[in-house]
Amino acid sequence: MNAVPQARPAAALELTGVSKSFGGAAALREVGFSLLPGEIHALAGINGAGKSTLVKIMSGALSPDGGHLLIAGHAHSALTPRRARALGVSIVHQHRTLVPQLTVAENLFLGRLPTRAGRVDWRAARAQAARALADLGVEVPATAIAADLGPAEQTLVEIAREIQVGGRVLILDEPTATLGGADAARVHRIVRTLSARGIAVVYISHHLDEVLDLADRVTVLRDGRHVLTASTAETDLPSLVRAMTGDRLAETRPRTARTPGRAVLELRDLSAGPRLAGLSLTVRAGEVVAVLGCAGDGQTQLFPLLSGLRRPSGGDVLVGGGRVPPGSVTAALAAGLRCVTGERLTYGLVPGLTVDENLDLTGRGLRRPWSVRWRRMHREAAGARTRFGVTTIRPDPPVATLSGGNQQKVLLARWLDRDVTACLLEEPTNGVDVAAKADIHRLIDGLAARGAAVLLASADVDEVLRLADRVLVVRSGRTVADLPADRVSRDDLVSLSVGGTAS
Amino acid sequence: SSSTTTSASGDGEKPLTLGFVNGNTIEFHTCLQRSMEARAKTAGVTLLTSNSAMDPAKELSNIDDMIAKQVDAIIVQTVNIDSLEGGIARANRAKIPIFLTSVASVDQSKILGAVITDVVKVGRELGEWLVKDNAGAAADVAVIGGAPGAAADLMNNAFKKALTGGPRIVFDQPAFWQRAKAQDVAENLLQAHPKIKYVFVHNEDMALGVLAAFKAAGRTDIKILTNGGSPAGIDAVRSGEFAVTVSNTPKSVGEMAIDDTVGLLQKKEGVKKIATVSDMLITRDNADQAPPYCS
Amino acid sequence: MTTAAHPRRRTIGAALPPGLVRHGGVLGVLLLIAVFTTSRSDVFLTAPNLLNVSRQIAVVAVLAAGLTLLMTAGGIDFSLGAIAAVTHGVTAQLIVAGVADWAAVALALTLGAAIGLVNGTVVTVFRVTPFVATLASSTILTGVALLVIGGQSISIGEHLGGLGFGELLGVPVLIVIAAAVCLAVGLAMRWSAFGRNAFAIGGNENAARLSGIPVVRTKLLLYTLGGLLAGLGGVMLVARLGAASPGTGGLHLELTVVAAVVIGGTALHGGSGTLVGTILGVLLLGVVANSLNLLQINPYFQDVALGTVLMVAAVANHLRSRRH
Amino acid sequence: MTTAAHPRRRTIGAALPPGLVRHGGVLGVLLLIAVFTTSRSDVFLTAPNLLNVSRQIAVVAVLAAGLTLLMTAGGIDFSLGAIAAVTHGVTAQLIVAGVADWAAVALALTLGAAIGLVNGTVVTVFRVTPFVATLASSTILTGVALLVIGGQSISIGEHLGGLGFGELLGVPVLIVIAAAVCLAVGLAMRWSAFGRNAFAIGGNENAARLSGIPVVRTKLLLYTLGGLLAGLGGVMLVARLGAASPGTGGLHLELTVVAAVVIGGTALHGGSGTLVGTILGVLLLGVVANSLNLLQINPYFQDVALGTVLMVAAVANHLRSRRH
Ligand SMILES: Nc1ncnc2c1ncn2[C@@H]1O[C@H](COP(=O)(O)OP(=O)(O)OP(=O)(O)O)[C@@H](O)[C@H]1O
Ligand SMILES: Nc1ncnc2c1ncn2[C@@H]1O[C@H](COP(=O)(O)OP(=O)(O)OP(=O)(O)O)[C@@H](O)[C@H]1O
Ligand SMILES: O[C@@H]1[C@H](O)[C@H](O)CO[C@H]1O
Ligand SMILES: [Mg+2]
Ligand SMILES: [Mg+2]
Repeated sequence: MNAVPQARPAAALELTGVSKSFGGAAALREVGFSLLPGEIHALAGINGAGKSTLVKIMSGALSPDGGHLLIAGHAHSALTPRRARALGVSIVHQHRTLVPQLTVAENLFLGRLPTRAGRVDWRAARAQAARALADLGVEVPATAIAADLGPAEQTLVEIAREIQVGGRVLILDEPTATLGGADAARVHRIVRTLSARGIAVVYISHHLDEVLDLADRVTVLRDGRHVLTASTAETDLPSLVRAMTGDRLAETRPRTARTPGRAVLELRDLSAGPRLAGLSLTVRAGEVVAVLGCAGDGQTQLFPLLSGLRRPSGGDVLVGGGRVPPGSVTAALAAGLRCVTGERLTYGLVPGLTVDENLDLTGRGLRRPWSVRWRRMHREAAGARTRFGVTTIRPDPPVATLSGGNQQKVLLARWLDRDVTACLLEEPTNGVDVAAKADIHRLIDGLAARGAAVLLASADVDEVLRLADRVLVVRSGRTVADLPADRVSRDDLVSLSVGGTAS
Repeated sequence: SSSTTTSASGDGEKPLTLGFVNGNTIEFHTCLQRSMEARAKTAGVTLLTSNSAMDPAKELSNIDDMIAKQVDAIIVQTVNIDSLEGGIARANRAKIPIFLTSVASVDQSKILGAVITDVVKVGRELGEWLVKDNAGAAADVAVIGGAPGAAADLMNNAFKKALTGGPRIVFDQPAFWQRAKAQDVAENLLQAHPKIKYVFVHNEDMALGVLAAFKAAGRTDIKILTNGGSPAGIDAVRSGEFAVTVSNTPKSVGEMAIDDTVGLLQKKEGVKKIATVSDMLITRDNADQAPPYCS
Repeated sequence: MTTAAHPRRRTIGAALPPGLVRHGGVLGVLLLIAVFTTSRSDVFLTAPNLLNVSRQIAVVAVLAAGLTLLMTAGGIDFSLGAIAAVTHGVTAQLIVAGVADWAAVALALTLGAAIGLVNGTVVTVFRVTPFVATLASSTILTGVALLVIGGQSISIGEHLGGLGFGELLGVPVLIVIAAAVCLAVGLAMRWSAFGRNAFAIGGNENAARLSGIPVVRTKLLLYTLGGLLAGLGGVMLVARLGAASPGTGGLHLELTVVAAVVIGGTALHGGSGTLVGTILGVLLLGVVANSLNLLQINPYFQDVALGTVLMVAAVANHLRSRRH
Repeated sequence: MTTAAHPRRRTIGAALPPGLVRHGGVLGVLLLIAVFTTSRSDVFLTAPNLLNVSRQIAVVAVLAAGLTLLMTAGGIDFSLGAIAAVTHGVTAQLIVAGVADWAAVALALTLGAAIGLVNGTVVTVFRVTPFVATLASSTILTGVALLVIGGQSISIGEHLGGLGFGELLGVPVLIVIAAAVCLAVGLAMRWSAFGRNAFAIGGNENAARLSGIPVVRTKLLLYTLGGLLAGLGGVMLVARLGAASPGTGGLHLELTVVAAVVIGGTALHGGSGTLVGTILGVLLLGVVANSLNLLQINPYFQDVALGTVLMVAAVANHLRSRRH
């Protein structure tokens, strides 16, 4: 019918002049965005720039205060997640949205279980789920309970779920934030396949290499405003960073050489369940040691074991030569062990409490004071916020309302903004923007420089290369390789982390 | 226990076993059961008991359980007037006779018998006492009732009807048979109607709560009318704290219930099918003649 | 090794009724009490007594089935007992007013469902916490129940006798109804999309909403269903009692129902629950009440005994589930 | 600009009782009822009547304060009313047995605390859901309360008269105690590490534990404190009544306390709660009871009226909080 052929195809999804504020503070201001069929469109911006807010509006999870939204050329004013799905828009949110008590199969078909004669066809559900997972190369049994999966597995299941839904738009909000190299590569492959099939993908990530490599176009948000949209072919990393940060440049200073001291943190034959069988390792003062392994290869057990949340079935943890009584959080803390979880909302923060009180919690747990001095708390917290670059659009909001990256910074500030003897860092830059990531890396350098023993459990290979002095590779809960970091290449690490060997 | 009684079925050797389904666990019911247990013992009758805790559905379950135990008769202190139609039907079908205490307003052909307390009479007597005491003059009268519903309403209406002439009801609020609540309501009453002269409280336990409120407010001039006959109530009447109470004691009810049930089962002569427990208006003058409340 | 273990898990899980394994605690306590009572009373294990127990728990089972489904979805209804009180009164009044039995029953069920729908609306549309909303409506309905019957007992004579006392192939109709309701709800929880949506909503409401599950509609339906079943419970009460009377249903019934469901392992915060557990909970309460009578436990001690059984079952439940 | 605003906001937050702003709904309904009752009864707004109301709510306030703190930490205690019933009976029996008043009171408080500690132990050590555990202990304690007084009223004569009827500078002692308890709990919730830890535990128990907050100890203390305050409530009850009697305390009191706390905005699942809200909730219930009497509301309509007020307050609360 259209007489005039258009220069470009109709947008799969288009936003114009979209604004959104929370309690009077603007998270998005007059943002425009256009997504073409089949393109991979990255969204970039530092923590709190408004990326998640924007995609929540696209998917009907939030309704905008103003502006227009068009899906396949049709305006939609009262979009709900349900409607959005019906219109072919599916999304993997930054915060996981699995139902913990249900099986993987059921989570995959949430809200649309296959039925036969009005009754749920469990056999079909399991079979289809198994097939969908196999298609993506996800090695998770369809009958596993979601709560029993690790964060990486949960992410993959969610991606599988949204792909199952089908549709013309898929939104991925930081899908690779918690994934290791192999899993991330798997996600990239999936995204490319889908895009080749004509599905438009919105892709949010703080890994800018990834963005430049994967996306066709990239849109940058800053302070809730649209800054630029460009083809990735015509942009490069420095200009992207500049667009994101404005004046503030993210420096990636090369790290200084460290000289490790005496052994501070030692694990001896640490065992727990089938996943961890006699792990031994030593971290010396001023040293950063990274543990690499596939999801489920035992390094995920380090947090519950070292923090005292769980009692190992065998073996010892020593700090400064002294044995830490097992299964006791208090004892671990008293020994000077600081464990920073990779699951900030489950094991890290109290979402309903304010940022400042969350920051205060650790000191309160350690010092066990009788009273809470609010004025002093706010004063001390202000310093920690500055040092860790926590930005909020309201004075002292509940942590739950912060963007993911800012929550992560609050978590780190809680644990690392004071004296540390030894620490375990699980995915310390999970969801953190480039600028902040560099800041956090410098903070970890500083930690080591002050003589702390740092055990790093990160799936981010670049992060490992940037921070670690030594790399331990664990498989089935045992150390299979112990390599000085300066003698392994990026490729080696990627290969090691997926179960291969170093060249 | 050497005395053997013959069962209704005529089986000369087998002693009687009676089931008692009690309605609640407050003082009245405690004493009722105690007097029945004492009387059953002297009569050589085995008494099985259960309690419905004010729940009509539980009452029916208790009757079911008694039927399962094949007792010779079931005595029921029902939770509500008239609520046990189903229970009676069930017992009739199982050919186990039912005997009621306190009330008997169901189809009397379906029960073995009953010992009743006439709450209408109690209300009327108290109303008449008030009119006489005030010599027909005008007076503000308050009622602090139990829970709205059958028994309390019957007594209340009879009381109101008997108030001829000057006295008028200016306050009528429930305290749900709770002593503490009665105290609150009495306090509120004093606020709303400080000139009150008489208060009719539906039972003595609540009346004691009302008394506590009056005492705290220094009001010894208000006359308390109540119903029960418990030791605490009689003491309060003797000391002048209560003006009047009506004694219809659970002891008499319980003893009559055992006697009449056994008598009716054994078809003894002169046992009335429906007997009314004698009540007695107690004032300071006759407080010493009040019948004992509990066994 | 890990992967090899999975298929095994799967088969066992599918073969056994979901939940029986989880309820070792309640089951154990139930058996213990049964054995003890049998050893002390030769009446307990007789057919008439067991029929008795099941007739006594029929109403509780019907309400508990509805509550299980609702609680699985993260809801709670504290007004079910009061709804039953209202509908039992309404049924009696309608019958006394000359309405045909079936019509009175239909109206009572409709009324129950309507009240449930109102509760659901307050919870979903005004987003009042379910506990608060239904505590308030329970209070209102307790008053309404009293008003409906004017505080008096209303006898329905021989009406609804077939329901209250009738039998179907030797099984009391009340038990047949309760069993049918439990079966239907149990199947719905396992095999219907509606039931599975309830689990998803209770487990993570946000996730459910984001995956397009009609959360509001499902919740409304759940509260309506709860109300409907409470209405049915009211009808069963009046049929069994042969009269409507003050104090029937209400808080007593409510607390029994809630206790049965939670002792059966349904989580107060939603996301998990089994009808098998609920039925065991209902049975436990029924058997305990029956045993207390058969064993002639002093009424003052009955509460102590009941509470102790609940506590032991809860602790046993926990110990069982830890071993898993 | 944004940073400049911080200190100001913070000061306001500290100056205003945290919560008053949040409770527009309850506050509004409370004022509405006050205005309505005043227009119909010239007694309502008099000093004696207001003193009257506060004396009547003193016991509820003491229990509600303990429950608020406990619920903030994600706990619940359904047995507080039953604890009060037990301690009120025990106090009376001890006094009748000739124990000195102060010793009887001390023993009753200790008993209350001990029962609370047992509840806490079941919840933390055996990890039974608080609702289930305390529902069970409530059942047990209801029986125990009856056993203690043998199902009969036990008068204590003039004993504890100073507590029940005495005044301090013209203010009834009962009110002074309730106010002191509320003040202490309110301050603890804002300024003590113990109180703030309760918020952290209720908000995310895992995170709190990992921060080194003594979760188990704090919970035990919270249940113990709840029991202690319930024990105090029991003592206040017996002092005010001049007797222990069956049916005092227990479920009635429990439901009133729970209703006051939840209508005051404390979350059932923990993590948030204010004592200001609870006090407003307690006041609301007290004022409604008083108004029902002053306005001579037909007994049959009292539950309906109370329930309606609760429902309106809950909905209003929500509408207020949405606008924020
Ligand atoms: N529900 C909410 N209530 C209040 N403020 C919110 C809410 N959601 C987001 N915000 C605020 O809006 C701003 C934008 O947040 P958003 O989550 O969109 O950032 P983002 O770009 O996704 O950041 P990140 O990279 O850290 O995930 C942040 O300042 C955040 O604190
Ligand atoms: N809610 C809690 N209250 C008190 N202690 C707790 C709580 N949660 C965890 N703990 C403590 O942490 C330890 C670990 O608990 P968890 O249940 O995770 O371990 P586990 O039962 O050994 O695990 P698994 O059975 O999966 O091997 C417990 O031994 C207990 O002492
Ligand atoms: O680190 C996390 C958690 O701490 C949990 O205890 C087990 O899964 C791991 O991924
Ligand atoms: Mg985000
Ligand atoms: Mg992020």
